[in-house]
Amino acid sequence: MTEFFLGASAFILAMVGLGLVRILRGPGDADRMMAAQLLGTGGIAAVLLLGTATGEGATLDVALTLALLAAFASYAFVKAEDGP
Amino acid sequence: MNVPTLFGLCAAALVGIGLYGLIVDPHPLRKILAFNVVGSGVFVLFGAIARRGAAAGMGGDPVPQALLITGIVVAFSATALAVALLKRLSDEAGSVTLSSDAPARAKSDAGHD
Amino acid sequence: MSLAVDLFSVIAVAAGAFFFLAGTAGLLRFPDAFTRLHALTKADNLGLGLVVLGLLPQVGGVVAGLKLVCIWLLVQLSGATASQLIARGLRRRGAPP
Amino acid sequence: MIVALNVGLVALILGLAVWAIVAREPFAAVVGFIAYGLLLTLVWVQLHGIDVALTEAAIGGGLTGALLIGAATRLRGTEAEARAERPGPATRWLAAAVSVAVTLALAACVLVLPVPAPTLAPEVAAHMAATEVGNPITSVLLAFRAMDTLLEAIVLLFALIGVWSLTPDRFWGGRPGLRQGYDANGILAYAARLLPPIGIVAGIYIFWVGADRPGGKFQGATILAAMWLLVMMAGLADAPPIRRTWLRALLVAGPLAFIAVGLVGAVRAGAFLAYPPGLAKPLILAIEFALMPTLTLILGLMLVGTPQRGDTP
Repeated sequence: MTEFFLGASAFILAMVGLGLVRILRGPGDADRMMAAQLLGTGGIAAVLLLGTATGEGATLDVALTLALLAAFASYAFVKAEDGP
Repeated sequence: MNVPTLFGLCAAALVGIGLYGLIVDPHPLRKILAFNVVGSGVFVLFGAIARRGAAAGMGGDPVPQALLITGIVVAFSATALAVALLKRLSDEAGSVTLSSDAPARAKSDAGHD
Repeated sequence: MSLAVDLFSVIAVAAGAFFFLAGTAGLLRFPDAFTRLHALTKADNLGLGLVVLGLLPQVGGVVAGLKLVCIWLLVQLSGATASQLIARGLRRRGAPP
Repeated sequence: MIVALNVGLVALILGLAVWAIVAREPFAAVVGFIAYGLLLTLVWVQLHGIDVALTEAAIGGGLTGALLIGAATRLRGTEAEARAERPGPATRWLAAAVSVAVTLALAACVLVLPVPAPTLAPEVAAHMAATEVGNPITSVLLAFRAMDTLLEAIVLLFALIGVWSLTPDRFWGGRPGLRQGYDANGILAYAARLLPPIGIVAGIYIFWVGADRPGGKFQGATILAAMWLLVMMAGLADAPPIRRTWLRALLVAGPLAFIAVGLVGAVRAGAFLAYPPGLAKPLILAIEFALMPTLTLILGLMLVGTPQRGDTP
């Protein structure tokens, strides 16, 4: 089971890592923000899977922090784009 | 190769990448980014060394890990100060060049403040 | 019993991983920003949701389970608001919906 | 499996670091850097530094991203001018050579690190009981190396004073940042009403468990600061004018309480910041409680930036 969770974590990370090509290609800044947003969600999934695989309960708190602040960069982006 | 060595080598590469950007890129915001890449490289190196010191039932040596927390927070405050300086420079001079012989555009309205 | 639970976890996590694959494929292959945003939200909602569902029986303990659900709900909230804001921003700058 | 995961993680991180350096536009580089910060959180999980991972998740995933995106958007269009100042090929090659040399030297150091690795973990484990705190990191931060933490709090305060010192004279004492528009039915206002109650509970929770499990005041304060910023971004609340006495009092309260406890130690236990036997845990908790509001305010205000208007809203 541990191996499976680690594998799933690696797979999800590889997938959202592939999505980062959007940061490279753009074309718009919004597309780049989307790739970062996807990486955020994938990162949370990877942390959860890793934490369950290693049995380290405190990783849940790491995922909780990431989830709370997941959209923060997007909020700042929209706010900066549209002006005050 | 074990995990601390792998991340230690990754950290060495990060320091090199950041250092190159810090020297070569003239844009101040890019220099701030590059400086943060160097900083995170140093942090990862520190973390790898802390992980090697795992003992007494702890996942890593707690002393370097505690210093890392201090370091990350201080690095953030340095970045915030640098960004504030940069914004002020852009307001004041109308450009963000760090070059000393750059044309001093919009210097005249800088005096009001 | 434990085998059935493990099987459930494997299926749910694998399905979640599939949605991340789909989300990435959409983000890379879809032609414009709005359709890409659509693909992204699928990974946000279903991908993470299924992973959380699969992990629920594995974390051991009600508190940890509640935290997991809480994490999923938070990502739902932030994902939905962020995509809404990005889409509105795109429209305001004249991208065709 | 774990090897594939780690190698993939390292590849992604190195790729994003290169992208943050070579990308043409500052904004694209900044988004790459935000993704990079997120992945660093995974590195800390893999290196078994959960406390560090929490700090990175809160600072790297939240505050730094918002700070840099704001700066990149503001400085849009300055890239062409900077590009003209790009150094010639000779400097670039020299810089590359220096960077490669530094990398190789560090890599050599990593490969010849002493075995067995030197560690202070047994020392910490042996003396942790005296601090009555269950989390080794907290006992290092607030007992064995308390001086570092005190100085850190003071450095943060100085950085905030540095940000404020950039205020134009006519705005001195005014409100930091720009007035944010408020749209009662907007999505951002909706998020800013729904998220902070949850975030405040989570921030206090992470602060509270810090005594015995991963967590602590820095991580908790960062989350609280982020929630405060969200409320300000949505226009639901405005930043306080920096001339306010209560604000300034709260900003110095944490470090002053820390110094006061240190002086108590100097009198009662024979050394600055030494804790009298039996009083370690209450004193540590007192310092953490006093530092929490100070850190929240400093981290939040540092991000809002320099005052740009008078103190009328």
